[in-house]
Order: sequence, then structure tokens, then C-alpha cells
Amino acid sequence: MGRQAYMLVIVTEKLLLKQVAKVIDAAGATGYTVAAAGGKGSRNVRSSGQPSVGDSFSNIKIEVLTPTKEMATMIANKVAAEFFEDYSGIAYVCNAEVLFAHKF
Amino acid sequence: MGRQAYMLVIVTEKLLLKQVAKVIDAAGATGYTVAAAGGKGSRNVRSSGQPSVGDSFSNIKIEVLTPTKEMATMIANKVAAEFFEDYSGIAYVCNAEVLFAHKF
Amino acid sequence: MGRQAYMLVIVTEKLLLKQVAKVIDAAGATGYTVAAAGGKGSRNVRSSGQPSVGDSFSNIKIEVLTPTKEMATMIANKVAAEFFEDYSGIAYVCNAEVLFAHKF
Amino acid sequence: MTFLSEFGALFLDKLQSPTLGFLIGGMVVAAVNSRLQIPEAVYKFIVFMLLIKVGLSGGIAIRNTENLVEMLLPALFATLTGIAIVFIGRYSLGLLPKVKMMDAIATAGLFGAVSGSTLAAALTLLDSEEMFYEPWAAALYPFMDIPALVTAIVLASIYATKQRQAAEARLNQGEYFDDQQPPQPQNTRIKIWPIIQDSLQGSALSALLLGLGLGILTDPTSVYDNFFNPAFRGLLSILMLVMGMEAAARLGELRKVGQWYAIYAFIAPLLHGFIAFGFGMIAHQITGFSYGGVVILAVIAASSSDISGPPTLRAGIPKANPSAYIGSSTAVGTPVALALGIPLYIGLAQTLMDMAG
Amino acid sequence: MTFLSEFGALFLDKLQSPTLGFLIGGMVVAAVNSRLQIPEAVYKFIVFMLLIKVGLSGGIAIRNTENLVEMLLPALFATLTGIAIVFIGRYSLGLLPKVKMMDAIATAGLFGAVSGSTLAAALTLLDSEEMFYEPWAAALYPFMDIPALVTAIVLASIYATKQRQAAEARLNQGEYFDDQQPPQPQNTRIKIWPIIQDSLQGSALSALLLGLGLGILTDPTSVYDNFFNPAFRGLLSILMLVMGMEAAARLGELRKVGQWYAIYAFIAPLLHGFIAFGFGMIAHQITGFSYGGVVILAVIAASSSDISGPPTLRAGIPKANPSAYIGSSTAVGTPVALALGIPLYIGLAQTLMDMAG
Amino acid sequence: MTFLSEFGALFLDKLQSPTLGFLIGGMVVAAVNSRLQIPEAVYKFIVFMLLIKVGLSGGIAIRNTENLVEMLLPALFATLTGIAIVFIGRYSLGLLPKVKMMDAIATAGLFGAVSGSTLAAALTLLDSEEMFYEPWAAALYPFMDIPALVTAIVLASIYATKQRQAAEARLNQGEYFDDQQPPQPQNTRIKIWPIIQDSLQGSALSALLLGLGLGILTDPTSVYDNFFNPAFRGLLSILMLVMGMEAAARLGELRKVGQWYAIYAFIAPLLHGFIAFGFGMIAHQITGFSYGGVVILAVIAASSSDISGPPTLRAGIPKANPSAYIGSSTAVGTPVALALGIPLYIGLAQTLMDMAG
Ligand SMILES: Nc1ncnc2c1ncn2[C@@H]1O[C@H](COP(=O)(O)O)[C@@H](O)[C@H]1O
Ligand SMILES: Nc1ncnc2c1ncn2[C@@H]1O[C@H](COP(=O)(O)O)[C@@H](O)[C@H]1O
Ligand SMILES: Nc1ncnc2c1ncn2[C@@H]1O[C@H](COP(=O)(O)O)[C@@H](O)[C@H]1O
Ligand code: NA
Ligand code: NA
Ligand code: NA
Repeated sequence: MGRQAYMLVIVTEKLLLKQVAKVIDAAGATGYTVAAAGGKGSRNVRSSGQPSVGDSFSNIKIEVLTPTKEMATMIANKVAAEFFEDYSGIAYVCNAEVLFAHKF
Repeated sequence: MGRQAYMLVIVTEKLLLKQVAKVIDAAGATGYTVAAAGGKGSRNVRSSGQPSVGDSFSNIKIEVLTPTKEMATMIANKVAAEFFEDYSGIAYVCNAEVLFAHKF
Repeated sequence: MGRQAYMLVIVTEKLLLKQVAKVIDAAGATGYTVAAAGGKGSRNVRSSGQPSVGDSFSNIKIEVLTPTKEMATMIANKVAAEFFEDYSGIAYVCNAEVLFAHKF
Repeated sequence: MTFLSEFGALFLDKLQSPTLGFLIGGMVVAAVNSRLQIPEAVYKFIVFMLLIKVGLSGGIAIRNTENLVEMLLPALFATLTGIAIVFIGRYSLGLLPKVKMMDAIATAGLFGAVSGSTLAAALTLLDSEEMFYEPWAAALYPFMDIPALVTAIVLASIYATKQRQAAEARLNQGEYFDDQQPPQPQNTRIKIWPIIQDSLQGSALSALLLGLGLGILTDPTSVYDNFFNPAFRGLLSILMLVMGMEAAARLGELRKVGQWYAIYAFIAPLLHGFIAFGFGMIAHQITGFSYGGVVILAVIAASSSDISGPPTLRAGIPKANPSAYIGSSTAVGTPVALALGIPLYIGLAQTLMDMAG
Repeated sequence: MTFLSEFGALFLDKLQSPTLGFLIGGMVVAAVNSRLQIPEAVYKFIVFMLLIKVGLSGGIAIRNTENLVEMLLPALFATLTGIAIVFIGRYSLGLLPKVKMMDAIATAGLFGAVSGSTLAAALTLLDSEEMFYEPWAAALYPFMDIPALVTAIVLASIYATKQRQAAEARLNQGEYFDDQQPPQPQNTRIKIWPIIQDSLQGSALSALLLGLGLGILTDPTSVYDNFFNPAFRGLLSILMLVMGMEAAARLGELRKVGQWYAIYAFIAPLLHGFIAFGFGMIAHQITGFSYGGVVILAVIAASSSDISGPPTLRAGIPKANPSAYIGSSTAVGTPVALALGIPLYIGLAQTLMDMAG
Repeated sequence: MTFLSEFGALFLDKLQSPTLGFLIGGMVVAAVNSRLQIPEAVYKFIVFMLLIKVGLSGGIAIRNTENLVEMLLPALFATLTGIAIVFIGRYSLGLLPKVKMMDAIATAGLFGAVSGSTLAAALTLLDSEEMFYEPWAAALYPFMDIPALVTAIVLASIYATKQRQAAEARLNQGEYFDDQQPPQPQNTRIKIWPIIQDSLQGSALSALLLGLGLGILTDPTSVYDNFFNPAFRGLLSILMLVMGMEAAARLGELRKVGQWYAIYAFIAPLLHGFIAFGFGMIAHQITGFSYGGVVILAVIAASSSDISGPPTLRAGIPKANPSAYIGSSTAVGTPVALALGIPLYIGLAQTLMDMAG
């Protein structure tokens, strides 16, 4: 009933939020959702620079619903090329069906 | 091995948490999970009314696992009809397989 | 284009983070992502012991991308067996496609 | 014209208070895109501390001496002012071109409601000017805040109903589209008590009333003198910083909703303050309401709600665009009330006092 | 009966402290569903400030004069009380109908453990009553807290093992179901040191011990006098507000787990306090332990842990329902200890002092 | 050798300050795996409070008397020191085996940049020693901080370009792989203004400059005296606690990146402080820069940035491993600057003062 879509998920360092958002906007996505996240990955030997004694997460998780898989992979490609050499991060995509959106 | 299920995701304004939760309960879902989220969408010209200088997110992301797609779409329909004309929000659904739950 | 993967999601009590992380590491997963979450489930009659007047969530949501479904179910099995009798929690799995990861 | 010259001097003098310095400092900080942040937990706690202190000091004073009957007339005037502000907004801002009625009503509601921080800033200045005011004067807050919010929500609901009826009338003359149900006649009698309750449950009013209750019923003088009172000015200065940062951050939003809002937001606080000042002077003549009390009445009229008002309106007038009312209030209305309103009314009151003898 | 009448007067007098006002104010705020919140970050920080202050003041005093040998007997009594409380709970609450043994043991453990906030409230009242107490008296905290938690976890483990063995015995007499493995005999010797370690690592005890250490080893008098001490009462009043809010919010949970918990939670704090008061008076006779010290011993017995206890028990007795023990302690036990216990023991001690001369 | 013996006595005396006690207390707390936490919101607010206070006190003093021309020479020396520190690091640490040049440059940048908390600790000690310093001395902060960060980012960029060119040269001699494009000659002229802007927008520097501006332009004396100043020492002690906890928590990270970083992090702060001390003494001879000012210059050189520096470097030198520079600075560099550096430079200055008569 809804519209077939792809949910691209990018987990990366907090610092990159604004720059990743720019890539997403440029790709023509209608929006994105961000949440604070922590995590462990291969780069975890690297410090995030956040105070470790504090109680906050140092990653962000960005979710973008895209109408085509091409748009999702394009965003992921650009983000990976620009940032993932130097910063920690992961990108994956799931199938989804958008039931309601103000614009999609 | 697990049980086929549908994961309905609703991202909307914080203010609506209680009311959306009521819709979910009324639909007979066994539970839901909530997280703080930020985001950008078509309505973003609208302020959420949260202090923007603060460091907090003004959206919530609600996830509901439902046994049937009908239940998921019913919840989404009700929430969209009641709130999405006046409040920002998006609803989508993914396939999932519940491996363990105290009640599902 | 990416690599087929499974996203295992575990929502459970904050208290268990370290122990669940150990199970995940032991299973050979390359990493995991954690976020604060609230929620309602069948066990909700049980208090989480967090101050309820505060504004924080008392659950955590852990996401693990695994290359095989076996690994996902194995982690879920272990976590459920060790903890879900006494603590509240749910585990489900979705299909995903990993587009970029430093190690997967 | 000694009146004007004396008033001018007093007004300029008030403009140099450090409180204003922090407000403007906050604007500058946000304008240069600094990453300086006051964490939300700290901000919320500071608001709590200020409002419970205002409540406590009122409560302690009431407990000790007061004849609360004196409060009746000013409270009545506060209520009238709160209601009047909303009607004024609805029939001025609301009728302007490109302004949606719903947005106008919500904006007027927010300007009718009261800001605890602006009230706190006024009390600080009154104290340092050593102007007397009735200790219960701060308790006028809810008497203006709640009627304004209720009036706005009721007016919006009436307007929505009329719109719907007009639409129905039009539809009934035409035909229905295939897949469209005829609109159900909705019998939405608006309930007023839940709106009042929601206002009272808001964090700002709760803190104020809690302090008032504790001040009247227990004897918190020692903890007040050693903790709540000494921290007051310092915390207020930090809150002013936050409000300055907010104001600058919201300017963009205000720009999007159009210039009429900016004009309204500049004029309305001063006008509302003068209306209340007038009412206050009537009470002064009749019951001897103090000049300081008159200033407080004027300031709560000039202020617009920053904490409890927005969510109440978001829920109560869901069709109104929050960018319109929050932008107007935060980016222009509050700075005007703080920077111009407070010095204005104090200067005016002092001039009148001097002339009166 | 001059004893009773004098005690009655003193008790009533203590009931009017502003600390209690904030506690009850918090209950009212939560009961009327106010959205007032003290942010969690602020709450955690206040707890830290109170406990490090208690530690510092003890440490500074110890550094200056104390003969710590005096502490041995009260510390022993604290330990005995902590252990006794758990056994009392296991053999009273635990045997009641509809009460699960695991829940009862965990509840008794929490009531045996100590609340830093209740201790802080008692110290404030002792100070304003100008009752002398040994500066190391607050350091009795861990001597009761840790043994109570350890005892509860050990008792729970023993009970679980017995249950398992009984089940096995029953099974061995019958036959196995097809798909069911015979239960493995689990050799779970419970380790005590990790429980002690976990308690010491808790945020409340860490802050107290940190303050104690800093007070003994460095000379923080100036920062203590200018910062930690002056803020104490004010921060405590805010903490009391939070505890009142918590109590009202948890009432529903308590209701769900049944009335026996409510009855236990009302009686137990007072009973535990009297037991410790008795032990304290013995120490008073033998080593001259002060009346103020006796009150402190009674209060830490009456109090139940609010910060470190719950997570320790959640991990240590996973089968116990946290709603049972947290509901009992927060909704009833802590308000009773604060509102009745503290005035009771101080009044009693003052009466005894007066009679003694 | 009266110089050495006098200096030794003064140095030992400074080592016993309570500030250090809290630093070491924090290390112990983290080392024993305590769950004690200072919430991040509180930590951020404390940093804000300390830096705005440092700014305000400087601003107020400048407003009242100062001849800012005196500041020119020390400001120049601060800038020179900041730049020199980065070059020293690049040509010492950077050339050591197993140390990556990028990591070394970033580490040197962080050690060249300034820590507001270390500065605040030094000011406290100077005040309690009643050593005079120019009120604008704290304003030397950005004159060292920004040049150090800019130099580090520029050096890193130059190094990266050279590396790329070398790689290209090698490639041009050989052949291309099939699927590999010849690398595009990148014309990346590094822009300096955005780095400066980014530094100024950081929360630490913003707070300092905001305080300075408010102090110079408005008259915040009353709020300074009643709020910002009295809280200073207490808040500083809590910040020291956090820094101690951080240091212990980062030790593991430092261990992973190798021992050279530990050695650099131990020696560099003291060395940098001596270099700046020398420059300061030159200014003392030429323009009469005070001994207290010399100490401040030395301390900001010895300190390494803990708040604004790391994110600036993470963005500016993305190829550098943050564990290397943050580990070095937080786990060793900052404790050394606080515990050894400050007492050292104050002791030295006092000895020189005594000898000078
Ligand atoms: N297998 C995985 N499953 C889920 N999240 C992961 C996984 N691997 C990495 N991540 C997330 O991606 C972030 C960056 O990973 P990395 O770049 O490998 O350090 C980690 O901090 C995790 O939050
Ligand atoms: N394409 C999208 N992908 C992910 N999240 C979205 C998308 N569009 C909107 N959202 C989320 O839904 C919220 C409301 O969207 P809207 O109603 O369009 O303003 C936004 O704040 C985002 O968090
Ligand atoms: N149907 C559901 N959909 C989404 N999340 C759920 C659902 N049921 C339970 N949960 C989550 O799992 C947690 C534990 O569930 P339970 O063990 O049933 O109390 C809850 O607090 C929710 O966050
Ligand atoms: Na108003
Ligand atoms: Na106890
Ligand atoms: Na430096």
C-alpha cells in the first residue's frame, strides 16, 4: 500500500554530522533522522576525543529513506569516499516501505 | 526459526509520544521502543518549540514490532490521520523476524 | 553491490550492556552500535530501578550487523538464555546490505 | 518638560544594567556561530531555581504580613489584560495580509502569557533600585498567563469551527467527489478546565506555585537566605545569556514567517505593558497598589511566555505554525520586553513617584 | 509521664523542618501530574555534592583530632544491624502469603543498605539542633551498607540453590519429559568479594570515601568552607523535592506488588532504627559514643538505599522483582525514615540527654 | 646553593594544594573502576563558569585601569612560543621511530594550544600566594592557542602534500595499474582564516572572550563578586577531579600508541613552560612584565588543550590518530602541567623575586 523505499543507515563520528547532512541534501533526499549512538568497531582503538568519563555517546546514527537504491548507494559512496578513510563509520541499507510522509 | 513480523517506525514530534503510545496500545501491539531523535524533513521550516541553543533532540522515533502488516498499517493510518496534518512526522515499515520476546 | 548481512537488534535493560557486548564479541561480530531507548513491553510492570522523575531512558538498543544468520541467531540465543528469564528484553533480526565498513 | 527629561535620564540609566549585557552578549555569541552552549539540563535547572526563588520570597512575605484582599483588584486587572492582549492580536495581527489567523491567535496568546525569566529580571532591577513592591505581586503571574492561553485556544477553536461551517456550506451547494466522505459535523465544545490544568502543570508555573506554597506553609527562611537568594542574580545573568543566544538563533525562523510578525513583536510588548501600567495606576489610585507593583504588572504584560507557553499552544492550537509564534516571541518580543520594557516602566514609575511627591 | 510528654514536644518540633516541607512539596508536585522535572544530570550532581561534603567534613575532623579506635564498637554494631535487618526481613516479610521469597530478601537487603540523602538530612538537623556527634560517625555508612547487601545476595543464592535441589529431588522421583534435559547440578559457590567491590564502586559510596580520603590526606578546609558546606542545605532541599516526587511516582508500582510490602515498608524503618538506637546506647555506655552518634547510627539503619543499592541488587538477585523492593523503599520506606525516623531518634536522644542530666 | 634550596622548599610547599588533591583523587577513583561520574552537562557548565570568570575578572580590571600597550610584547612572545612548540614537536617526536609524522604534528599542536582549566588552576594558586599579575595576562591565552593550532594544521598539510608528490614521482617512473587512475594533482592551498575562526568559535575561547567583553563593556562587578568569583575555587576542584578521572581512563589509550608519546608528554610541558618563562623574563626586563605574568605565560605554554583543541585537530588533521594526541595530553601532559608545572614556575618566580630583592 505504501511506497517501496530504501533505508540507508550511516553510523559515524559526531563531528561529521553537518558534512554528512550536506551530502544527503545534495543527493536530493527529502530528509533524514539522527540519533546519538555509541558503539564499537574496528577503529575503536582510535579515540573519539569526547570526554570518556562523561555519560554521552560519541557516534551518531543517521537514517535516510530514499526512493531508489541508486540514491542510497550514491550517498553512501560519497560519504565513504570523503570520510571513511580518516574517520570511523559504517553504512548499510535495508528495504522499507514508506506508509506516510509529508513529502517522499 | 523466529517469527515473521513487521517493524513499524514512526518519527514525529516529542510532544506526541503519549498520544501515539495510546494508539499503539489500542491496536493491540505487545510493546514499543522509543528513542530521542533529531532530523530534517519537509516541515522543518516549522519550529519544534524546543530551545534550539540546547543540545537535545526534539523528535522521537517509535518502533513497534507487529505480528501482521495490517496492525502496522492500522497504527500508521491512525497516527497519520490524527496528527500528521498538523505535526511533522513520517511512518515506514520493514520486515523483521522476532527471535525472542517475552510476549509476541 | 554491497554485502548481504543481517541486522540483529536487541532491546534490553541498560544494566546488561557490558555483558551483552561480551556475548557479541565472543560470537565474532565485527562491532555493534548502542543507543539509549525507552519502551514498554510485557515486563513493564517491573521497574527498571532508574529514577522515574528524571528524563532519561532506561533501556538500551543494541544493533549488530552479522555476515550470517547463524551468527545473529547464536548471539540472540545466548543473550536470551542468559538474561531474558530475569530481565526484560526482545531480539529481532532484519535483512540488510552492508555498503561500507572498515571490516566486515 | 521636566517629566520627559527626567524620564529620559532614568530610562538611559536602566539600560546599562549588567543583565542586559549578558542578553546582548548571548546574541553576539550566537551571531558569530560560536559553539558555546549552556547544557539543557543546566538551563532547565536555572529556570527552576529562579522561579522557586520568586515563589519562596513571595510566600515568605505573605506568611509574615500580608492582607491578601489587596491582591484582588490587581489580579482582576491581570486577567483582563491577558484576555485583552489576545483580542488585540486577533483583530490587528490576524487581519493583516499574508498572516494566517491561526498563527496570529497563537502569537497573541504567547504574548499574553508570561515569562518567568523576564519577571525575574524585573524583580532584580526593582530590588537594586530599592523600589518597594507588594510581595504577592509576582503571584499575579498565573492570573494573566492562564487567561491569555485559554482565550487564545478558545478563539482559535471558534475560528476553526466557523471555517469548517463555511466550508460545509460551500460543499453542500456543490457535489461530492467520488472518494470523499461528506464531512462529519463535529461537535467540538471546547473544554476550558483541561487548558487551565495543563498550564498549571507546566514546569514554570509549578515551580512558582511550589515556592509560594512552601513559603506560606513552612518556614524556609534559612535555606532561602543561604541558597536560593544569593544565587539568584548570577543564575539570572546566565539565563539572560541563553535568551540572547536563543533570540539570535530564532531570527532566521522569524524572517521566514514574514515581516508583520517582526513589527507586531516589536510594538506589542511595549503596548501591552502600557495597558497594564494603566490598569496598575487605577489600582494605585483605588487601593494604594505600589508603584513597584504597577511595574511588575506592566512587565508580566510585556513579557511573552518562553517555557510553558509554547508546548501548551502547540497542543492547543495544533494548526498554528510554531515558527510564527516562537520566532516572534523569542527573537524580538522577549529582547524588547527585557531591554526596553523593564527600564521603561521603572523609569516611568520613578518619574511619577517623584512628581507625586 | 514527663518522658513521653517531653519527647512528644520535641518530636513535633522536628516535624516542622523545611527539609520535610520540600519532601512533601515534591509529593504534591508529582501527585498533581506536574511536568516539573529536576534534570537527571543535576540530580546526580547534587547527590555527589552532598556525599563528598559529608565525607570531607568527616575527613577533616578525623585529620585534626580523632582517635579512631573509638569507632570500632559502633562499626561492629553497624555491621551487625545491617546483617540482622536482612534476616528479619527474610523471616518476616518473606514468610507472608503472596510474597515471593526472592523479592522479600531483596527488599530486606535494600532496607538494610543506607541512603546517603537520608543521612545528609539527619546531619543537617543535628547541626541545626547543635547536637554533638563524632565526625567519623558518617563513616559508619559502609559498615552497614555493604554487609546488608552481601547478606541479601548470599541468602538469595542459598535459597535458590535449595529450591533447585528440591526440584531435582522431585524430578528424580518422576520421569523426564521427552524434550527436557535433566537439570545440571550447578556448583555455584557465591563469591563475596565481588559484591563488596561492586558496592564500593557505586557512585554514592565512592563520593563519600573520596571526600573522606581527601579530608584526611589533604587540607581542603578553604574549599570546604567556601563551597561544599554553604551549598549543602540548599542542595539537600532540592534533593528532598526529588525524593518526594519519586515517592509519589512509585506509589503505583508499590500498589501492584501488594499490601504486605507497604506495611513492611512503613514499620521496618522505624524498627530498624530502634534496633540500631539500642546498639548505639550500649556503645554510649561502654565507650561514651555520643547521643548524636547514636542518632546517626539509628538513621542509617532506618534509611534504605536509593542510589547504589538498586543496581547492585538487580545484578545480584536477578530473580527478584525490582518493583517490589524499589517501590517499597522509595514510595514508603524513605519518606517514613525522613519524616518520622529522623525527628523520632533526635527527639528520643534529646529526651534521654535531658534525663541523664 | 641557597637558590636551589629555597626553590626546593617553595616547590614542595605548592605540591600540597588541595587542587592537586582532587586531581589525584580523580585518578584513584578511575583507577579503582568506580562508577562515580560527573554528568557531562555539569562538566560543560563548570568549564563555562571558570572561563567566563577568568574573562570577567580580566575585563573588569582592564576597564578600570589598564594600559594595554604593555600587553604587546607578552602577546608576541605567546605567539612565538605557540609556534615554536609545534616545530619542536615536529622535529623531535616526529622523527622518532614508530611515530607517524601526522600524529606527532597533531600532538605538538595540542601541547602548543592552551587549557583553560590549567590556567584557572594557576590563577587560583597565584591568588592564594598573593602574587601580583597583570589582569590582562589571562588574555594571552588565544595568542598562544590559535597560532599553535594553525601551525600544526599547516605543517600537517605541507607534509601531506610532500608525501603525495613523492608518491606521484615514484608512480610516474613506473607504470599504472589497470584500474587505477593517475592521481590528480591536488591544488590544496591551505586557508588559515577558517582555522582561526574555528578556534575562536570553540566553547572555551568563546566563554573567555565573552567574559572579557562583558567585563570591559558593561559593569558586572556585583554579579562577579556575588556569583562567579565565590564559586570559582569549588568548581575548579570538581573540574580537577574530572581531569584526574580522564587521565586515568586515557592511560590505556596512551599505552597503545607507544612509549615515545608518554616520554614526550612528560618532558614537553615542563620544557615548553621553561621556554615561555624565559621569554617572560625578557619581557620582565624590557617592559616590567610582572613575575605573576611570567608564571601565567609559562603555565599556558606548559598546558595542553583539553576542550577546544581536540575537535579542531580532528577536523584539521583528519589523518592523525586522536588516541595519540588526546592520550598524550590528557593522561600525562595535563597532570604534569598541573602537578609539577604550576608549582615549579611559581616556586621559580618567587625565588627570583626574593633574589631580586
Ligand atoms: N558489525 C557492526 N554492527 C553494528 N555496528 C557496527 C558494526 N561495525 C561497526 N559498527 C558501528 O560503526 C562504528 C564505526 O565502526 P569502525 O569504523 O569499524 O570503527 C562503530 O562505532 C559502531 O557503532
Ligand atoms: N527521507 C527521510 N528519511 C529519514 N527521515 C525522514 C525523512 N523525511 C523525514 N524524516 C523524518 O521525519 C521527521 C518529520 O518529517 P516532516 O514531517 O517531513 O518534517 C523529520 O524531522 C525527520 O526526522
Ligand atoms: N512489540 C514490540 N515492539 C517494539 N519493541 C518492543 C515490543 N515489545 C517489547 N519491546 C521492547 O522490549 C523491551 C522489553 O520488553 P519486555 O521484556 O516484554 O518488557 C520493552 O521495554 C520495549 O522497549
Ligand atoms: Na504577557
Ligand atoms: Na538501612
Ligand atoms: Na600550551
